[in-house]
Amino acid sequence: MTKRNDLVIRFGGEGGEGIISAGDMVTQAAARSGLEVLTFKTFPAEIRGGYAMYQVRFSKDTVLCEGSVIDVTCVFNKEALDVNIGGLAEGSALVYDYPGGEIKEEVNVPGVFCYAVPMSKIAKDDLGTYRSKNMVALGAVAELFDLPINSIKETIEAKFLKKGQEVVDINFKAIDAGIAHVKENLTKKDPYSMVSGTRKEDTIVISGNDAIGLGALLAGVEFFSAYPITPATEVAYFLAKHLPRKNGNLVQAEDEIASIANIIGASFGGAKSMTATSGPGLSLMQELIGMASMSEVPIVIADVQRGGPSTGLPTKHEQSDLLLAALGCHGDASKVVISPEGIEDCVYLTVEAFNVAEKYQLPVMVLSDGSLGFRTASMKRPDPSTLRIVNRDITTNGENFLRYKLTESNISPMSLPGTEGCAYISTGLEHSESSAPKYTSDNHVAMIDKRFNKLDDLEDFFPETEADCEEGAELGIISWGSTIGVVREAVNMVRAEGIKVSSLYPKLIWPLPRKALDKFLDAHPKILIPEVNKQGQLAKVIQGETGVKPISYAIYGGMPFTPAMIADKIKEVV
Amino acid sequence: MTKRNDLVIRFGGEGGEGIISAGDMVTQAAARSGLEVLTFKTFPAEIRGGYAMYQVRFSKDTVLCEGSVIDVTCVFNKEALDVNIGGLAEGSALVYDYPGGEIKEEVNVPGVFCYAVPMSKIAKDDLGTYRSKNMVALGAVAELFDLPINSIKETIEAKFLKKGQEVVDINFKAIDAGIAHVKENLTKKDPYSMVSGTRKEDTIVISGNDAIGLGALLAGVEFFSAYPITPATEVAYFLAKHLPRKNGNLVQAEDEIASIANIIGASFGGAKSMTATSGPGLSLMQELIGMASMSEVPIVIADVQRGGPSTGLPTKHEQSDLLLAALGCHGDASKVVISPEGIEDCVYLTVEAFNVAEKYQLPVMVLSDGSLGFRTASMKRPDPSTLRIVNRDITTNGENFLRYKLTESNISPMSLPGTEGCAYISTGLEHSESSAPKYTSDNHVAMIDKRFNKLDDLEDFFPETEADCEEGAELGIISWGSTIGVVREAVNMVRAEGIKVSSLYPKLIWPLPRKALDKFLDAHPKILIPEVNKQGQLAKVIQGETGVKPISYAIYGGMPFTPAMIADKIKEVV
Amino acid sequence: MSTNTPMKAKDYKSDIPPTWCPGCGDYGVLNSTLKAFAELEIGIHDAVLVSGIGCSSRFPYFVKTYGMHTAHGRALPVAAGLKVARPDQEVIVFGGDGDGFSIGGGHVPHIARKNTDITYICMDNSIYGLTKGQMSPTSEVGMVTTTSPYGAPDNPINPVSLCLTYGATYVAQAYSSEGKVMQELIKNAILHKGFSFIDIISPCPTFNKINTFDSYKGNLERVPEDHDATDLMAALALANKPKARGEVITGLYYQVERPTLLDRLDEVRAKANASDDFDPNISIDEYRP
Amino acid sequence: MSTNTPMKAKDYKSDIPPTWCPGCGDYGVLNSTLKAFAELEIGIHDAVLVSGIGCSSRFPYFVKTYGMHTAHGRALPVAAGLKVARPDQEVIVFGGDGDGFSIGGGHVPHIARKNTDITYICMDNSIYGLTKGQMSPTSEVGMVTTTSPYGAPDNPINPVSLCLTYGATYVAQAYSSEGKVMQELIKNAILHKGFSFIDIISPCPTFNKINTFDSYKGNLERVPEDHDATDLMAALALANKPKARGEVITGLYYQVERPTLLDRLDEVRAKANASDDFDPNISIDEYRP
Ligand SMILES: Cc1ncc(C[n+]2csc(CCOP(=O)(O)OP(=O)(O)O)c2C)c(N)n1
Ligand SMILES: Cc1ncc(C[n+]2csc(CCOP(=O)(O)OP(=O)(O)O)c2C)c(N)n1
Ligand code: SF4
Ligand code: SF4
Ligand SMILES: [Mg+2]
Ligand SMILES: [Mg+2]
Repeated sequence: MTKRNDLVIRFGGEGGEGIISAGDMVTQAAARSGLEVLTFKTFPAEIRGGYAMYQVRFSKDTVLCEGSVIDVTCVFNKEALDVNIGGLAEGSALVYDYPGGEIKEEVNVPGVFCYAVPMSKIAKDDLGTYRSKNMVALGAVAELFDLPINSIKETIEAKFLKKGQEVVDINFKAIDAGIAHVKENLTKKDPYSMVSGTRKEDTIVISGNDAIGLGALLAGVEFFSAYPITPATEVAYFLAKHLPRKNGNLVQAEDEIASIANIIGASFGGAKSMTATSGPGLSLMQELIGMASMSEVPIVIADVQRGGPSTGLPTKHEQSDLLLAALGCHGDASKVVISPEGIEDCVYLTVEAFNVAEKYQLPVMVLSDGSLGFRTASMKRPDPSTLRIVNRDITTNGENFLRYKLTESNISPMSLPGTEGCAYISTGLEHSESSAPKYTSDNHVAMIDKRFNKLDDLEDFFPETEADCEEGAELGIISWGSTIGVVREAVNMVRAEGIKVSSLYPKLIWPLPRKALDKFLDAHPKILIPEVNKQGQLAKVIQGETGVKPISYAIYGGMPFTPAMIADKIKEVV
Repeated sequence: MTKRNDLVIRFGGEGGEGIISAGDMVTQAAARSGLEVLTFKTFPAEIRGGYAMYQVRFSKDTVLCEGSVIDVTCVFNKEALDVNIGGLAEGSALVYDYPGGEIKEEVNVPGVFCYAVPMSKIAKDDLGTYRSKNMVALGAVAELFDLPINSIKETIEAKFLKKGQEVVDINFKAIDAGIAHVKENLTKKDPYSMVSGTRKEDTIVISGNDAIGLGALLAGVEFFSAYPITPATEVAYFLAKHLPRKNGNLVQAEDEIASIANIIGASFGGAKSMTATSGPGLSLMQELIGMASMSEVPIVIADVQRGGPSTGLPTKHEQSDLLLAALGCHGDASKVVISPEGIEDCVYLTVEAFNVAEKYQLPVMVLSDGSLGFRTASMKRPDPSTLRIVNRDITTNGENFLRYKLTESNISPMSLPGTEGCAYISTGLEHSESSAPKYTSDNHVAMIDKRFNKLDDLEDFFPETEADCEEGAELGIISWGSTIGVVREAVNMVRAEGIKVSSLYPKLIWPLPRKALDKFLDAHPKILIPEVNKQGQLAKVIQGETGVKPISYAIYGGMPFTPAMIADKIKEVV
Repeated sequence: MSTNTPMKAKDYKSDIPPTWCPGCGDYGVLNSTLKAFAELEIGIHDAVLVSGIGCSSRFPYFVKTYGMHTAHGRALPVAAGLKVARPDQEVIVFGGDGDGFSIGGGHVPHIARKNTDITYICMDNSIYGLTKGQMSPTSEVGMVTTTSPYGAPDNPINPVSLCLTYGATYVAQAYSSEGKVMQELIKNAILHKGFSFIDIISPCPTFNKINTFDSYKGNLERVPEDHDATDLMAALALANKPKARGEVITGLYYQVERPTLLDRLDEVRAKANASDDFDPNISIDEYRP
Repeated sequence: MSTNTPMKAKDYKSDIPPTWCPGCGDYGVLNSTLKAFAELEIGIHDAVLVSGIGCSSRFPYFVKTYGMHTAHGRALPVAAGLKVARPDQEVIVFGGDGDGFSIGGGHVPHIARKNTDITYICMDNSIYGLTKGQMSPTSEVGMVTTTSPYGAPDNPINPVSLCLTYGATYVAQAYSSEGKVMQELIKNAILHKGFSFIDIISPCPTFNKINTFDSYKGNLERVPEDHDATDLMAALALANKPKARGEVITGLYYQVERPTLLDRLDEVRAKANASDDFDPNISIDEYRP
């Protein structure tokens, strides 16, 4: 059997049945063994019950996204079988709990290799602990598809040893029981067998939310305040643990308005400050985002988007807060929106978000999303010593100090409390250069121009827009956020078929990176913008700014694109 | 001397010096005498001190806007003189407080007819009450420019008689003193003399904010909740007084979030419900606007825009909440934005806002602005019996009742608490037709489509978009809100000079009235969009939706356009 | 409030099975509530249960009456608007400690001071359940949670004490396992004219490992027989007696009568000579110059 | 907190003249505050005055120190973040009754329970001044205002009582015309470690025609000599004694010491073995598979 360089496995079952921990285990183990990994999870919005799903992709090479085809589906219960059975790919494999579990008859799907593993039964009857069902399943799957069993055991040991050798042993026994069942009762029929990797010392496996926390830590965040909300809360978990270690402070605020108020106060005091939230919180923060813009206080807001509007689909995937982030706030407020495509971006673009906020003295939003936030993936370990860290321009010179001075760069000197001769009033009222209330026409025009024009050179300062252009391509794709990884893979797929296509990956979403964008638009008569929202939000924004009419490919079923969907669309419109 | 059909008078002085009441008096009086009137006011953002201005335009015909040229400027103090002296039009008249007031020397402006009236002195020395200064000024101005003195006296009597005959007498004496001063000491040099009108019985004079309150009353509002905010609070004043008279209820909420929550609850209960706010409040309401959209609860929100962002310029004019109103809310939320051009629209479009909200079961925003809200103007008295009143489709039939049923019109039957067999959960979670939580892809797609598609026939239901097209015109202007009146006058001006131009006056701003708009865009290769905000918000929205690139004429000095500005721009781009 | 055939608790159960974890305290609250409904013969279509967001805020889905599942922290003002518009409906708010006293904490004082004619039941588990275990405004100092790995730094608030100070006219404390006591308190809260509040300790076995059913054992007291429930100071003293979150005194702390929001709005309308036939032309007349 | 040459009250005055109406109670508060500053020798560049929106919230402009004029109702959480980031600064919040207890009312309980190390001075005029005279949360029932032409329907809240219940550790009441008393209370509030609150009755002669300087004449009392300011129940009793808004008992109601927010965050950092030299590689290591 030839080994596969790339394999996608999905585990499905009831939330709480250990789907997530089994998935995490095999993900960690695979990464430990030197494979690249990327996971995708969906949870029910309820604490208990409901279908949960954990999907992991292993690869020898960089993994760009969740993938198009699920090679192996492993279902823990009847609901998971029902949810998945209709979508099983031709030639893929299914592992299911039978007999002795919820599934009452043998499953046969034409074209699908089906393996019955009595997970519940082995766990309950042979091992005496129903909770070990997930490890039995994991053992069976590992054996069937050549996953690194040693690494899995090492991972179990690393994780459970602090709970005692018995816990490790119980898990080992369950894994072994799964392996044994396969060896003794099943015949391998499918062609999937994962290649093995070589352990790399500089790999880490981290979730998107943790990565944003880590980015903040590396950027030098000193103060963080947030209110819990799915799917953003893990950013706070990370910082709750790590920020105090470097003498920073985390405050859990009474609501999102308080949390953004907290960070505005802290930033006025000189601390690099951040909050993290999701859509409902971003809505509540609108007034104070405008205030930070008006009073020119640097703050960073991570918005991990979820399905909307209102409470919507709190645990589902959507990219639908862009219009609010870019065009929200009453009045004309200048602000910046940045969007990471994957885990590495979550780290490095969060650092850049701080750089932009500190340099330009305004609110910067980092738009992540639920599937990216919950995703864990392997990446090269970041080296803190190599990062660009930009700090705000602090004045200690009280001579002719004007907090809102109209300068050539339109960026004004900022002072910190405690500095003699530099006192001023940070204010949301329209103000003079010295910060006194001032309502004249000329002043309002000058100040509003200043606040917008200071961003004129932003694209040069933050040039992370990547253009992957192909000579002679008519079609250009523009994508954003976590859709980018999917598009990258789709572009590779269609190019392999000889289709000419270019692709633009803007990381700066607002204000639009006009130099790179206009060049790309000029070069491609046809523009396709795939995104996961109803209104085609980026398409709307780009059309609104440039007048170019893109083809909007908007899906909004709470799930990300697959590369195959994008590839098909490319073929349709090219 | 030939009589003028149109005259603009401006009063300027310190807030609190009676500028506003003098202005109101002459406005009421002129309307009483049968003239059409329209006023424009600016206040300082502080309670006391600072420059206040009251401008009134009188005409034999309908007044469309504030006008371009101030014919008569009457200043009460030094600051008002300083603010206005630079802008006095050639051939206009100036009346100023001298000698004995703050202005210490005679004023001579070349080309301007200057009249010194010792208002302070007469009030203090001759009448013994400094507070009557404004009436002295009013008497002088009335005498100088042939304003209807009898009507002024009638108005004074009507207003003050309840306070006692002495109060009336004091005011009469002050008026007479002003008149006498002019008669005895001044020679008329300027050409301004207002024609007199014929009293019409069916005229009312009302402010924009009161007119919105009246519109709500006529629409059948039953519940109103708001939190005070400049320049919207007068909507609440109107309803505080009048709503209880028809058995409705007004609640002053603890904040804007509570006020929109209040009306969502009341509307769920079946009451036509409304709130009124300005930018900062609209920002705070974003989450619950999305909730009303998601749970399909009809509500009306009047947003009287002011200068932004943040606290901004609370008493200044701006049209800068459009992007937030149309594109705000996290997630994809359907909602409607309507914008009145003048006082009559404030009445009738508020009625229509209720009609749209009730029919389509969603949040409808009425975007007024500070200058329109504070403006008073004459209009034909509305006849309540002739209004179209649309009520929501209420079901009492419990058989197969599904609150969020997918129907052909995409509008679902709504039931009211108290109705047997029709219980349901109004919810901001994504839901099934029966209102149970439901997170599947298909369901989210179906429900989000429903919420957007139900507006497909909105333009037919609310066709208030007026196209004033001229055969062969290349240039089409599109304007919104209170800028429309200014554009109407500018169009008349340039057409009188033989310039061909068309003009579109959309009252439905979001979703855009695509039938009327596309027709207009198709017919005019050049589109000009004047508006009072930094970003060219309507231009952005139209370009974002249609791809047509308009010429954006955006001003943002806290003041409305004048017809002359628009006319000049037309000539420049035509 | 009455129907033809006598209602049973189960008649109020909806088709949607509760999504709470096994052992969640909220089941007890649901049971006692439905029993209280049955006892009062609440009409299924004459009550609206309003909630915000949280595990506890899923409550309305599990009951057959009308309901509103609103936004996090906003149930009270939604309910208040509804009650003013529909005084004929029984309006009852259910929610959690975070929903009510953290993000929603700005509304409670105003709902209470106005003596808004609704009942508010807070299912207090000293944790954010739905978002998986962060400290809440009633969490003890030092409690280790996902957002307080080194221990919660903040003193908890006392919901009973707060509502007493705000001017609620019926204030009680209950405990999820004391079904009978709870049922009686809920019944009387619904019967009460004005704003009634019950803080129900409703443990979250999944995320709160400190305030558990076990930990409350032996720490429960009843409001003393001789407590004067019309004495605000006595009620406040009682509310401030427990030294920690683990000690609970259940029962009625306070109940008085004073004009409610609906009474006061009636007065307003009376002063305005309210009439359903009011002719808006009268209002328009005031704008004749 | 000290400078070289002794400071005078006028040294703290900024170039911006107050925009308040003649006779506004806020002038008195400003005067006493500046005198307290001078007495404490507050460093002009070591204090930040934070406010929301309202007539009273213009306060920071009239003082030479650093300041933040934020959004309506948000001064407290802004100040809290600032204080955590800059414990070296004296952070004092000034605002109105509407700003603090209506739109901002959701923040007070949390700032207080955390014993946040700031001083909060509420200039309470029982009206919305800046927006020209609507009823406020401390307006009396029946008060006729622009939004209550038939009389205010809502019972007022009692800011002193609220802050006591929330867990503030210094709570006082003052009156704008009692300069000396006010100055002393402000001084001690600033000196207090933890969250200190003073409700200062500061009449608005322009819009509140009920609670005027005249109306308070003869209705003022001082906190009795024998009042035990460490006894919460005694403080609550005192706060609930006045029968109407027109009766005022000025003085210190309550003062105790307990760990402040900064203390508690220090503990958190101590548990985390905080160090300025912390190597983030240690955090990164935890993510190795
Ligand atoms: C505006 C907003 N912020 C945050 C959230 C996330 N959220 C949902 S429930 C919840 C807290 C739940 O705690 P509680 O109210 O105590 O209810 P419980 O789940 O414990 O019953 C939070 C923070 C949200 N839905 N909306
Ligand atoms: C979000 C928001 N809502 C409403 C307002 C309007 N507003 C400004 S000040 C104020 C009330 C002022 O009352 P108070 O806080 O008591 O201060 P005072 O003027 O009486 O000193 C209001 C409602 C605002 N600025 N922002
Ligand atoms: S998480 Fe806690 S509160 Fe939520 S359902 Fe489970 S036990 Fe109950
Ligand atoms: S309106 Fe009232 S509170 Fe405001 S400055 Fe004037 S007197 Fe003071
Ligand atoms: Mg809870
Ligand atoms: Mg006030």
